[in-house]
Amino acid sequence: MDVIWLIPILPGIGAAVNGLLGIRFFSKAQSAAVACGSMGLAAALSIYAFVQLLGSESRVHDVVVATWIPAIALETVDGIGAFAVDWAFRLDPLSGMMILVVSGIGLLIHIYSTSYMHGESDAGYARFFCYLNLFCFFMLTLVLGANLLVMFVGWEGVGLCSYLLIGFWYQKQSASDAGKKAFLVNRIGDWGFVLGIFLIFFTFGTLDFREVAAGAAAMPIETAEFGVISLICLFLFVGATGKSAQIPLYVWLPDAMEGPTPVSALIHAATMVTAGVYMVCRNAVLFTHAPMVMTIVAVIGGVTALMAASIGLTQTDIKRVLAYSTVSQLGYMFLATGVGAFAAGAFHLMTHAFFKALLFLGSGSVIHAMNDEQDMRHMGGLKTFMPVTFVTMLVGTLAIAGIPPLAGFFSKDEILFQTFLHNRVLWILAVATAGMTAFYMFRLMAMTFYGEYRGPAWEHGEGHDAGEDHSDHDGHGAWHGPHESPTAMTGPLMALAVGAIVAGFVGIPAALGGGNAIEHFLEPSFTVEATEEAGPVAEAAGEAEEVHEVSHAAELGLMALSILVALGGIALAHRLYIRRPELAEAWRARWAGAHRLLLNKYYVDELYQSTVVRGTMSGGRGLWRFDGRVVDGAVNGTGWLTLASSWCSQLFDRYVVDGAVNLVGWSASESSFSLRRIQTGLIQNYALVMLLGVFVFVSIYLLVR
Amino acid sequence: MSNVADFPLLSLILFTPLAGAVLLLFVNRQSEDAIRWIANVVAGIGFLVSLPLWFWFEPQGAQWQFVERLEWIPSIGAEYSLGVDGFSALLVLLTTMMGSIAILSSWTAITERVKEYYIFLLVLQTGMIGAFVSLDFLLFFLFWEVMLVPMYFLIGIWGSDRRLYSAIKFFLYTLVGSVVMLLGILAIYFEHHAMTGIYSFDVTRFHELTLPVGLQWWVFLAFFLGFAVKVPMFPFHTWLPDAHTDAPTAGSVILAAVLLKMGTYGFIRFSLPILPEATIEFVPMVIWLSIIGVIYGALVALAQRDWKRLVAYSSVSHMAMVMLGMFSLNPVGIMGSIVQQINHGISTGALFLIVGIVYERRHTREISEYGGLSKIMPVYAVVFLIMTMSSIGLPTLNGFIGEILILQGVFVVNKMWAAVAASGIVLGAAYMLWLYQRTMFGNVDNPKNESLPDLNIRELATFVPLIVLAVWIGLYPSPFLRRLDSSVMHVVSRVNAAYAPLNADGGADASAPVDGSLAGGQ
Amino acid sequence: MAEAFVFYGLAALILGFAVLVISTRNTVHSVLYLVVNFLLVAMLYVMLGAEFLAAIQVLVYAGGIVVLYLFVVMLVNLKRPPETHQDPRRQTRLGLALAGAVLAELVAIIVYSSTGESVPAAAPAEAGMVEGNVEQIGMLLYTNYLIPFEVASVLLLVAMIGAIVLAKREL
Amino acid sequence: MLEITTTHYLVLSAALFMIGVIGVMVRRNIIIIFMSIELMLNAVNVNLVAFSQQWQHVVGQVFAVFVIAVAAAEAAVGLGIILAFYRNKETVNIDEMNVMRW
Repeated sequence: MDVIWLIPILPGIGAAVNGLLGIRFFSKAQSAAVACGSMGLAAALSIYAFVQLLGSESRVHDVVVATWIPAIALETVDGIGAFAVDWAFRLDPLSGMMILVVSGIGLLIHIYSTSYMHGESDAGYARFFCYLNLFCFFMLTLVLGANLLVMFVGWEGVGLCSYLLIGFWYQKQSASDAGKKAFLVNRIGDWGFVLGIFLIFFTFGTLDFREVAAGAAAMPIETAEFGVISLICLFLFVGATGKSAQIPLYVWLPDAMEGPTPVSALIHAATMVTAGVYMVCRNAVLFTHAPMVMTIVAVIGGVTALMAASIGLTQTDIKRVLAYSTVSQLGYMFLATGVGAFAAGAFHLMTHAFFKALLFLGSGSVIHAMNDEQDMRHMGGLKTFMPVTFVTMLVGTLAIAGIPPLAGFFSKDEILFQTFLHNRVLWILAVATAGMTAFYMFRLMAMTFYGEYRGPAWEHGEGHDAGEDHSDHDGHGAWHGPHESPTAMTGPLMALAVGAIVAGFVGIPAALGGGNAIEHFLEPSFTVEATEEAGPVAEAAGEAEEVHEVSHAAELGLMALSILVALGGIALAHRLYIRRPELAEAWRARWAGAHRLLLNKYYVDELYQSTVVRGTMSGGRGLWRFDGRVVDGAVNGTGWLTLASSWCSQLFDRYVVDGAVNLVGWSASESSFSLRRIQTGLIQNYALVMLLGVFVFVSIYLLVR
Repeated sequence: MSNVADFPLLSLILFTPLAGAVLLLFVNRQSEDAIRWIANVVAGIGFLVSLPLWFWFEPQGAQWQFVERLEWIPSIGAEYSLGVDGFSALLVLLTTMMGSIAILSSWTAITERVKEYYIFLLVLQTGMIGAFVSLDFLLFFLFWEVMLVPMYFLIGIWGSDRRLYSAIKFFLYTLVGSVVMLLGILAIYFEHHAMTGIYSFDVTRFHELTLPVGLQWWVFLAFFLGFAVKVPMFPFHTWLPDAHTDAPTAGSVILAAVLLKMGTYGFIRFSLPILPEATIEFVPMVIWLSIIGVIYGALVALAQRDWKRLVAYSSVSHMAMVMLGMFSLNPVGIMGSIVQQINHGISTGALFLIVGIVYERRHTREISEYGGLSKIMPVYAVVFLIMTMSSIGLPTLNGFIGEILILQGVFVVNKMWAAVAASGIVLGAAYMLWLYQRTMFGNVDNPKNESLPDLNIRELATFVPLIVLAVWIGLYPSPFLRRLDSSVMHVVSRVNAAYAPLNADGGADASAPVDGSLAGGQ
Repeated sequence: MAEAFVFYGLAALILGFAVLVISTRNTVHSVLYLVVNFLLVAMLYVMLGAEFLAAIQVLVYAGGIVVLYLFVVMLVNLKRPPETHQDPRRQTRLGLALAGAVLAELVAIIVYSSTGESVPAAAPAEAGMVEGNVEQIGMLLYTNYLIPFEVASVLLLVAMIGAIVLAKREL
Repeated sequence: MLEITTTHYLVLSAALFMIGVIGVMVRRNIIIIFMSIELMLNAVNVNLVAFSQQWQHVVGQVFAVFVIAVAAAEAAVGLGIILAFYRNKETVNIDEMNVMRW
């Protein structure tokens, strides 16, 4: 288990090999082998580490690889401390679960990509796998990091990879725009995150998660006042909203769909976007000490869930629907953490990773089959063309809609139940969201797989009219109509479908006779050491346990309700998009205003564009003018003044100073002009003067003596 | 080591470039390739002889190492005294390295007056090294002024467009600053004589002096003007974009990588330890100017259409960050400040090289002239990407270490300062990424760009050491930080009483908690 | 008595020939008068007990320098009278008057400053003093005044070279 | 008056010197002027020897020897100059030697 640091390093090596050699020298098969091989090793190692963790007594294993920042004295609240950071990795239940998810799903998506990206050139192919491996490196670093700064390395690194992968087709303006947007919005979140890190060090004198947790556990819960822990948590949550696409920083995620679909599946559904949730769970002890921030988290999560789901109702781009769905599901997770159900949040994180990755890969398969068509209005009836994709996607859809016994049901229900216990208003939001989720997902299924085929016609051996601008990365040349994807793509789909079915079984709640194994497994990660029995978290957990006991009946009732809501959504979608499509048109016409509002995503992008972006840009331009006119103007003005004064002094110089000088010269020349008459050139006259001198001196001698 | 101590290593490092310049004087100006070879070899040797500063320097040893002392002008007590601590040793290494890179980078870029060009570069090199290794204030001032002249000619002769305007602006700005600084030096000199009866310019003596506060105040202002112009800090920065834009590539690289460090070096070596009380008084002013500089530089960079000018403004922003860390007056902040100086030298130097490469091929710096270069010059794009990331402080690269230390250092002093300054990193990412997008991404719209050659071996060779360093500092900065320990602690112990008795119980002088609830474990 | 007689006679002759030197029109005559003048002065030296100097005076002045003058006078072939042209600005009369005035003054000074104490001129030879007038001068010249003596010799050498350079038509 | 004292020699010397001066002042033939200078040098020598006699010390005579040496040098160079001048201007009239002015 001491080799857990190898888990991130392996994909890193893969990235380095592909980056330094692959782009120039490797064939597609070689770069794919390097990438998948390194990921496979990492996944194997993850499983090995996880098994070891299960088998060991201790639930926490630390590995310090090296000193990163050696100790430097710095004052903290408690006096002078030492700012020191190690390259330290930690395997505990939470990170154990995460490395399984990341390396497992990562491996599947690598395999999927070998086929999906086949249309790229050799160099582009290697580049893609280099980025993808690099992403896994950073993501695993993020997950395994034992202190905030190592986590931040991963945090920023995945942002970089996200930037690179969204902008993978950099020749497309929209793609590079989207990449930039993602990075910048994330940076805004990082602003909060780093401030949180600073405040944590200032308060606790360390950045190690467990030491921070221990320090926080010793402090009182800030129920009444907005104290320092609340501030820390608020800062951290700002970071989380950026990374996990919550209000107000969610706008980058839908745009991120410009990237290749496997990227969307891996980064923007399964792993990276959940980093925010993971981070909040990591700092669970801190958050439990800041109930006010918890409320904020829950409210933001709930509202985001609802809002994103409502936008998802009207979108027609298949990947955008899934993107808003992701935002919505992430909202769910934050809702869970916000109400203190960290385990439920983490559980949903895991199940969501499975079914959302599945859905994305499925949509990728569809897009692939449709020759890069993403608009669902041009699909339909694909069920017959691609049965494997259809079946697996259906599994995913049922899972996300919360139909038992699929994975989504257990995790989502856990969240709903915990929310219900905590706050009824938020619960109503969540239930509404659940209904909408079922509706838009089945709308997606209906528009894609049911009904008649509405796409472009195709002929054998001939091209077609759609998607020409992407034909350079379409490996098939001429398009022969929708078709099932190759095994390299359907294989991962099936594997993920299995995951989406069974992943929930680790968390069957007590009300259904299960042990909620995952919650107990994860518990050590959310609390400080069990020795501190007086810790408030333990108490809270105990209370929760009690509540569990007393409300089995209520829980069952809530479950039934949520299933009903989900079925209602499904039924509505079935009615509107399969049985009576014209009704959908009518509804759209009736609520045209609302429809436009949703279609345009509440105009949030436009709002940001006109305020933040334009404000910054015009500020920049204004300051530039200021720089040129005022600051530089002052300098040039000084220069001009100097010149002017030098001109004045030049005049003074010429007429007064020079005048005086010339006067001396003039008088000298004038007087010499007259005096030079004495200079006769006659030697005897000079001798006469000498004689005169002698005469005078002798006379003086005579007179004075 | 004992025999090493007697070896005049610093003089050797100092005069190697000058010797090369003298050697070049005797080379026929027509044989340009020979001149280039000689200059490159001399610069390479200059770097090699400076390497012992890394290997022989003892992080735990005396504060001043490799000290040399000779009489210079005994009548006024000026000495030829050289010596380095960790800080200046790193800067000397940076100088010799960037110097050789700059010289290597101008192989094909300079075709006129080749001989003079390399002579000026080498003389400049000696001037810069001299300023970093001088322990005598007058000697420092001498080298400080020596640097000015070659730079003036480099900009004025081999520059572009408005080179004369820029060169004169650069010269006047710095000259005004340094004249005022000289007054400050003399004030200390005479005050030192009045207090001790010894005429001396010895910096180490000055470091132990406690000047009257009133005098400190004025001298600080004088030094501030001299150094702030060089840094450059916010209201004194306007020479920088012009000078950078119009300088030849190597000139920009040297300017960004080393010359700007003169200002910050001056602050850490002179202002802070000699004038501690005044420094503390001026902290808010300097900090706010720095914060303005961070955001202002970034915003103005965002509006630029000229590639090189954009990088120049980013320089303003980064150097303001350096000042910010320095005036937090605690070990982490100052350490970060120093590391960030080195980082800035690496990443901004590289960015100027990057601009220079396309400028040499296309002779334009307009960003709109470019686009889609990723496709045509993939290696170039990768190098640019790495340096962009280094510049915006991506973890695992060097910029991050500097920024995180600086901001952490400032944060413990004042949270508001850190919060405002940290927003600079958002803007920093904005202008760099936008630049990257506009130049590297998209389609190749401009037909002139279609056949640009990618980096050749020589050009790649100028980047490799920078990339290696960027990754090294990012992943394992300990060797650098350990070397800086003693210099940082020396400075801090002068300006911040809280850190003076570090070996004693640290809790004695803890700052007061922000509010009652923060008093952790109690 | 005889001494006084000789002195006055010599003085009159010296002054008379000196006046002739400066007043004769013919340059050759002037040179000849000068020779006579120098010989008379040599006699005065003998009177004053400076026999060596007298010898030098005869040998160097009368025998050497004056011959030089004669050569020059002969070389300068005076086709036209040398003093035909006269510059109107020359102040001959003023010069004469001044010279006379200075002479008067000098005589006045000398006469009035003489204490009347009669240091016997041409005192009888004291023991050890007169015996070797030449010897004494030699002793002084080669001991105390060695360096001025050598310098004088160098001066003469330089003068010789200079004269050659100046007088030669083409070098 | 019949006793010949140093004063007598001095008066003689002064008179001789003044005759030389008058010669320099009034004559225009440069050779005569040079000879007048020789007269003046002689007057000086008379003075020196007279004092030598008065103080009963030969140093005065030594000085006179030097004066004679200098006179010889002067005569040689001066006459050389006269010759050179004569070759150029065909004259020895000092009134025609007036180029040494502004």
